[in-house]
Amino acid sequence: MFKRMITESRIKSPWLLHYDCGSCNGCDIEVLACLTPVYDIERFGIVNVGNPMHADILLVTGTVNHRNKKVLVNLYDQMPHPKVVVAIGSCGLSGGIFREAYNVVGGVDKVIPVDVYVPGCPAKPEAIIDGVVIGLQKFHEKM
Amino acid sequence: MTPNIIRNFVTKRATRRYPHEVRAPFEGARGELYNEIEKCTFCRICAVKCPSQCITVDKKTATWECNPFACVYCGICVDVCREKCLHQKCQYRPPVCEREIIFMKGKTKKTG
Amino acid sequence: MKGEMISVSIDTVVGETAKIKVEGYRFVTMSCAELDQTMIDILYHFDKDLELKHLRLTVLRDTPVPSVSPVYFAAFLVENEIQDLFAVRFKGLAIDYERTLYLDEEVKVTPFCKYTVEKTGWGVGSKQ
Amino acid sequence: MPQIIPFGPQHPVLPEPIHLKLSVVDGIITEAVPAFGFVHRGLEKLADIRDFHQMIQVVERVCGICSMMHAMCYAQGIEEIMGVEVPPRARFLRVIWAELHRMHSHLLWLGLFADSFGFESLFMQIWRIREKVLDINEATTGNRIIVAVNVIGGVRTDLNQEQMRWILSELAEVEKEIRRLETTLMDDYTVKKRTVCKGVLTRSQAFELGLAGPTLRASDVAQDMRMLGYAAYNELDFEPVVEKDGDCYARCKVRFRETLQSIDIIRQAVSKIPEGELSAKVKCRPDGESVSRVEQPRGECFYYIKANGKKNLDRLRIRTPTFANVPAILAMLPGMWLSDVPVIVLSIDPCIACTER
Amino acid sequence: MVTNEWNIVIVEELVFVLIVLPFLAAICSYLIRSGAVRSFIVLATGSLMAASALLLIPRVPFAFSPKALFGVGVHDIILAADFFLLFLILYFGFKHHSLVIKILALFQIVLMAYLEFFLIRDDAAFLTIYCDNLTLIMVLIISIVGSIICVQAIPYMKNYEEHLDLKKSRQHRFFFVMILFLGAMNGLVLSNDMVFFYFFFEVTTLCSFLLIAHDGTETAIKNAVRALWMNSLGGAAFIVALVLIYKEMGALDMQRIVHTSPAAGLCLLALALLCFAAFTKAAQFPFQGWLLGAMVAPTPVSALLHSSTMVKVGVYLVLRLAPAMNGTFLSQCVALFGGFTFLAAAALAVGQSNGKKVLAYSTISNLGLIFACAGLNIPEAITAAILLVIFHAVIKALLFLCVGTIEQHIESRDIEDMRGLYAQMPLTALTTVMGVIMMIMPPFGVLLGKWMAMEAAARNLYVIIMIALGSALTVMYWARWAGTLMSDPFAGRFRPERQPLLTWAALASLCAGGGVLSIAAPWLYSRMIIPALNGNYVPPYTVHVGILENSFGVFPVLPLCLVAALGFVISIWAVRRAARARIIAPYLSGLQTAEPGVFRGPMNRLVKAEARNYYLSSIFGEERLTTWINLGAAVLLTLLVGGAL
Amino acid sequence: MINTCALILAGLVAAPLAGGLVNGLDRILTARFQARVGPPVVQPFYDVVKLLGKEKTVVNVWQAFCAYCYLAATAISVVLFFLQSDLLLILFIQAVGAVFLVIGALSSTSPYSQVGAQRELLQILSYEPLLVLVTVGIYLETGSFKIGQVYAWDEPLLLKLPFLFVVLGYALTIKLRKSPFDLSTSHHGHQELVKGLLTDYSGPFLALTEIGHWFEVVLILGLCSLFWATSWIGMIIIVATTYFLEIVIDNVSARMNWRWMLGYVWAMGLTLSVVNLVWLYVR
Ligand code: NFV
Ligand code: SF4
Ligand code: SF4
Ligand code: SF4
Repeated sequence: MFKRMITESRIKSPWLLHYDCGSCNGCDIEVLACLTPVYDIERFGIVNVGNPMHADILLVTGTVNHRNKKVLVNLYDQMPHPKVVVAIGSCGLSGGIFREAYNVVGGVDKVIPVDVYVPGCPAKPEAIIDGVVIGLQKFHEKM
Repeated sequence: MTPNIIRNFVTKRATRRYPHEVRAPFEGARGELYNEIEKCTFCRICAVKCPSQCITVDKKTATWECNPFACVYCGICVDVCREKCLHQKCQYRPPVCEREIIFMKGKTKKTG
Repeated sequence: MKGEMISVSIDTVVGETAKIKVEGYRFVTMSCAELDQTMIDILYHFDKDLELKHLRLTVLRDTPVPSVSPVYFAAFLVENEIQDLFAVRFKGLAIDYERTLYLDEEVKVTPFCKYTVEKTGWGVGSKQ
Repeated sequence: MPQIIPFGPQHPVLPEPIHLKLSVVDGIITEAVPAFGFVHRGLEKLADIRDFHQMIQVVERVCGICSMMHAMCYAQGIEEIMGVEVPPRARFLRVIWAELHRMHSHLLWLGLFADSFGFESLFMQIWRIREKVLDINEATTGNRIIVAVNVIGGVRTDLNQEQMRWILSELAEVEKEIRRLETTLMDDYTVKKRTVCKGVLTRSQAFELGLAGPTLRASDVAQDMRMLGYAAYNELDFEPVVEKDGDCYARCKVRFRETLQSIDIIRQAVSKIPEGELSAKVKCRPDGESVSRVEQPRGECFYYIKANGKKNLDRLRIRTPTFANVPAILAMLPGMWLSDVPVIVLSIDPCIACTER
Repeated sequence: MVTNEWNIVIVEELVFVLIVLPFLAAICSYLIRSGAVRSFIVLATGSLMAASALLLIPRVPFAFSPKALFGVGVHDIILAADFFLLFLILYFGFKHHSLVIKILALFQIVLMAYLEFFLIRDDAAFLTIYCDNLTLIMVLIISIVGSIICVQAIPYMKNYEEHLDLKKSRQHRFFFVMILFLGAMNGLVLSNDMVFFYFFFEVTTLCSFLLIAHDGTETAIKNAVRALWMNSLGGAAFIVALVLIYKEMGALDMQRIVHTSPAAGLCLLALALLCFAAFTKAAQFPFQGWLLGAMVAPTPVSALLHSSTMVKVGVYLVLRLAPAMNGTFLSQCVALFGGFTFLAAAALAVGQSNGKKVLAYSTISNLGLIFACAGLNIPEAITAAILLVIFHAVIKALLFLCVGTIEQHIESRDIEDMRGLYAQMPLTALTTVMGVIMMIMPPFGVLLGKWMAMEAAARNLYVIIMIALGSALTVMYWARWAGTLMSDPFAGRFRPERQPLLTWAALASLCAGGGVLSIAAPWLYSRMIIPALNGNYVPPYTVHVGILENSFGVFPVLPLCLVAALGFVISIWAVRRAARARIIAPYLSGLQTAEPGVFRGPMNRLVKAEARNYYLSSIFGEERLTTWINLGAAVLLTLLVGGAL
Repeated sequence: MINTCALILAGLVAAPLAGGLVNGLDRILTARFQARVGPPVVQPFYDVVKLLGKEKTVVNVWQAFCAYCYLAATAISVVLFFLQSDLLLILFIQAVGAVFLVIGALSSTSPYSQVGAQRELLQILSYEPLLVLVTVGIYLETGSFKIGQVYAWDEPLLLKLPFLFVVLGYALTIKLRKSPFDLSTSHHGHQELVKGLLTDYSGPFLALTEIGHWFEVVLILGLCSLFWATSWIGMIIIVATTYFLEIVIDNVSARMNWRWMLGYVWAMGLTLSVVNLVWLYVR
């Protein structure tokens, strides 16, 4: 029972860490837009904590490059389990339009395991909300 | 600021309660790609012009493939398709948990 | 191209820049383009009341170029960038990133050189 | 012995990854050394494998906040090389979208700026207004942020009368809402306390450092690339917005006033827009060099394009306003409080995606 | 009757052990220059003194006049010794070319001669040794805490001299003075004859001078000389007060003064001067200089000066005289002055990163609080003062010994250098933290005292404001220090470091003492403090199952202690469990590397993230505040002495 | 005895529940002020339960110790409040909690929690004297530090201690971590120091500090209620209004720096208290 309560709470209280991993800002500001009154993801108990130690969900926007991949891994490691990674935008999924550029490693899943892919360029706030909601379902599996 | 927040407090909230309340997408919003494959002639123009180079067209096998994870939804391919068989829905492409690819197979046409 | 173009050499570039500064120009930026296997074109752009002025410096890739950052501090960033991307060495940089401005050690070649140039580190950064 | 604080690349008040190594003594910054490269993609190099038409989509994605203007700047550069005459309607349409972009960028900044000094509700208010501008973008072009309207020789999308009327009515709303926040942004005791006299750059300092845009204009330098008269700006009536004090407060004022100015410019453009073609035909390939400059939300953007008659450009060099403004951070931080770091860093409206491309 | 006489005999023996034995032991340890013997002497004297002090407990109150010592009249011995002492001070004045010392010493000699040879006619018309519970408490502190410090000094000094690479050991001198000091302190608190008191007062002055000068370096000498002249100032005030008192009352009987309350006229002036003397001894502003300067001496010296001896002379004197001042303006001034010192010293402590200086200022500050309590002069306040004296002595000794141990290990006394000390010397670090906790947290004794003080001061606007501000500042500098010690990214196994047995013994006994006494505070109150109030004050609190209560406040000491102990056990259990948790790197904006606390900075260089406490030197810096504080203190002192005129 | 046990239990169980609910209401109200909908009222409980169920990660084991101590201290202070113990003592114990929080933050080497800890110390420095003066004012009026007697006083204290109530308001804002005093950490998701002194607390330990914070909220609101203790309605009104105003202030001001805080709070707080206290003395 206690377990169920915890899972329930996890789903009801996902705290976000948003890391901009070399995004063009398009996806980035759409993530921020989700916090604003119009979308207000705090309705789902979502808080943008900006601190890996507190976060449950890692939202990654943008392409991974050689420098920021180390940061990404660091942040991922600092997050306590269970955690979900949501990659956002074409860049985060595959490197998008930049995937052939010399300093681009590729999508986020080249570096850390990704649970949800949110396509779009930029992904719309609604899509990001959908993505997070799908990510939350993952908590059921990640007990 | 006080008048502002008081106004906010008493007036209606600005929040759109997505996903319980979904606003109809704007007409012409550049969403998911789809190809009326029957009409497609596999001329490869879309593939060539695509700035993200995410379309693969194979005339021989009559396949049209697009990597939705690399596509930047710019709509260039839609613009350039002579057959007008490529379209963008107004709906964005939904998030998923696995990598995927848009794969369409048409009939091989005799080139005339 | 809009704006006056002046050709300079390695010896005159700093002096010319200083002169331009005295004339009241604002430093806009520098551009760099590879001409062929050995030669590289470096353009310095300046602006005064929306009028542009350019200096063009054509040099061998492996000749160190004197930095103009002592004249215009703002130039340090773009010079570091060129160092990173074109393997041109700038001498006397106000802040020298030693070719670590953008690129980490994983990137082995100097990206903007069509005629492959190995990215070799000059400083501490890339050694480790 | 100073305290060493790594500020960024991941930091909640920094919207984008940049790293500052701060040396702090008793809460006061003594030195700041930046590190870059967390967003560097190397997209200038993509010109080697994408043709010059496709590059429009690439440069649009230099940055999502100023994407439309990047495309415009690039297109203008190519048009100059090729000697293409852009039809007047297209030029006006470019102005409209450009100003919408400026608005959304400035509103975005105002919000983030408020967040930087911990004024959460102000952030919410401003971003709420911004949604309206984004709605306009989406309704007219199909995307909220990356509008993709530019093509070489003109624009792809048209606005009909009804749409323009709708835009104006929406903007009237927006203006009303922005004005409501004016007292807060301009007169609030706490806001002023946090911004006035922070990060002061005098006129000569600003000029020396080669700054651009609102950061420069806040230091009393009336420099605005729109005065070059590209697109249809030569047919519109406006003055660069200038403030004298050169502190964070002045920068905030400049951007606030520019947001209102943009509304005005859009109104003018809508009233003056002629009928006609959307784009000129472009057949050949560019050959030659050009520089192109436009006024981005953050200031002067500079493109250097070198083409050699092939379908791929020889060299594309983008110098963005933030690139020019970064030295300002280094000049402003020493002597400031640690708690002022976000305020000062944000006061130049840094856009790292632009800076590093 | 027999038992009573028997009792007196025992008491006399015990007092002998407490006062004279240390003098003898000191001489022995000076003469016999063997480390082992010296250690033995120190240990034996220490335990003897402690034992006698404890044995004294059931025998108070008592009073007697020792007739003769080794066949010579005690009064004569004291007199001779006193002159000897004054001339010695004069000699030091010449030796170190200090005009002030010379003048003060001469002044004292003249007045002393005047007093002894022209004024005093019949001596010993009263009992010269007097011991009530207040005295007893002091004796216990001196004999037990002081001895522990001396014991710890054995390994410390060995280490110290090894470090300095001295050719010739100077430990004999060192221990000579240390033990002498304890004897003098005991003598001081036990004397009822003020001439005796004055003699011992001067002995402590001289002892502190010798100890500070121990290292013989230039700064040491300079600071010692400063200590000497400042304390001589106190001595001078003291002797003037003696003259006045004698003129007024015709006897230098401390008890007599105490019982003529409230004092008036010249007597009041004398009291003011005695307070002044007390302030110099307790290094109150503007005389803080000597105590700060005393830090050049080896740490046990500081520990001794700050906890059980020297500075406690001041508070003892004022506490002793408090009933006489009751209800006077003088008393209010003392309260104000104490409150001011409490606040000012705390502010200065905030500005310090030097650990010993923090301790020094904290001593000054705490003494200020005690003075404030004495000045408030209501039963609650006096109770608070006595409690503070006890707990301050124990815990300050503990902290000084800790810092000394740390200092020998890391060769720095700067708090910043102690960052993460837990990784190097976990047990010492923990002990220090424990000391800090006992300093600022309920239910420990210091806080109990502070609580009483605050409630007592609540009716005095100025004092309560100063105490309120001061205690917030106090929390600030202590908490920061404790946190700094634990600032450590590693979470390895707990492996206590190696230290000499005597060091551990000293630290452990003081630490445990602080804890146990805190729990025993209600008992302490009813058993020791109520009698110490001596009938001058009504016992302010009722004690009921370990809950102290009066009409307007309640402090459940025992229940809180139990809860705290429970909480502590749970927390420790939590730590053990947490040790199994995944250890992650601290937040460094995502740039952390495998090495703890190091990040990849600009130019890909590895940079250590440095943290540093805020010492706010722009607000609380010594340079900024000292002048103003001294000025303020001077004004208050003028008010104090002037008001008595 | 039974009564005492009931009160202890109430303090231990009801207080955090109430604190959590207040927090939830706070979040909703804040959202309303920002034209948002906001989370459900029970959101804080979801948060805490979730945190309790997360993986344990620590930067330094002492953090765990300090988190427990913080919780214990705040809980004890609330229980003592319920037991109508001594006001001053309660303040002391509450300060113990704050100090442990600081020590815990200092035990990490991250500069963010370090700086957060320093700022928290400055906050303690700012509000602690004020709280003491408030209790002194209460004592001067009612003649006792014991809460029982204060509650029994037959006149609302607000009438006699209006300025001290304002002073309490300052302390309240600081303790609730609201703008303009949310320096060391804020109740919002993040701030310029990431999460200030809570940066390196994570998972269950963060949950403990959160519960501790609930206790603190209850304690502070309890202090508020003392000012109109003559009737239940009065108590509710005063607590609700104060809290509402707190949220308004939070939403209409920016975060200030510590220097301003120290100067402002000490200057204003001391002046107001002195005025009020002098008036009480003179009477
Ligand atoms: N304005 C703008 Fe950019 C460009 N170019 C700049 O720094 O935003 Ni992302
Ligand atoms: S997906 Fe598109 S909008 Fe998002 S970061 Fe990449 S380029 Fe920008
Ligand atoms: S351009 Fe149109 S017809 Fe040609 S391949 Fe593409 S979708 Fe098919
Ligand atoms: S929408 Fe753009 S990116 Fe996507 S397939 Fe079409 S042309 Fe390519």
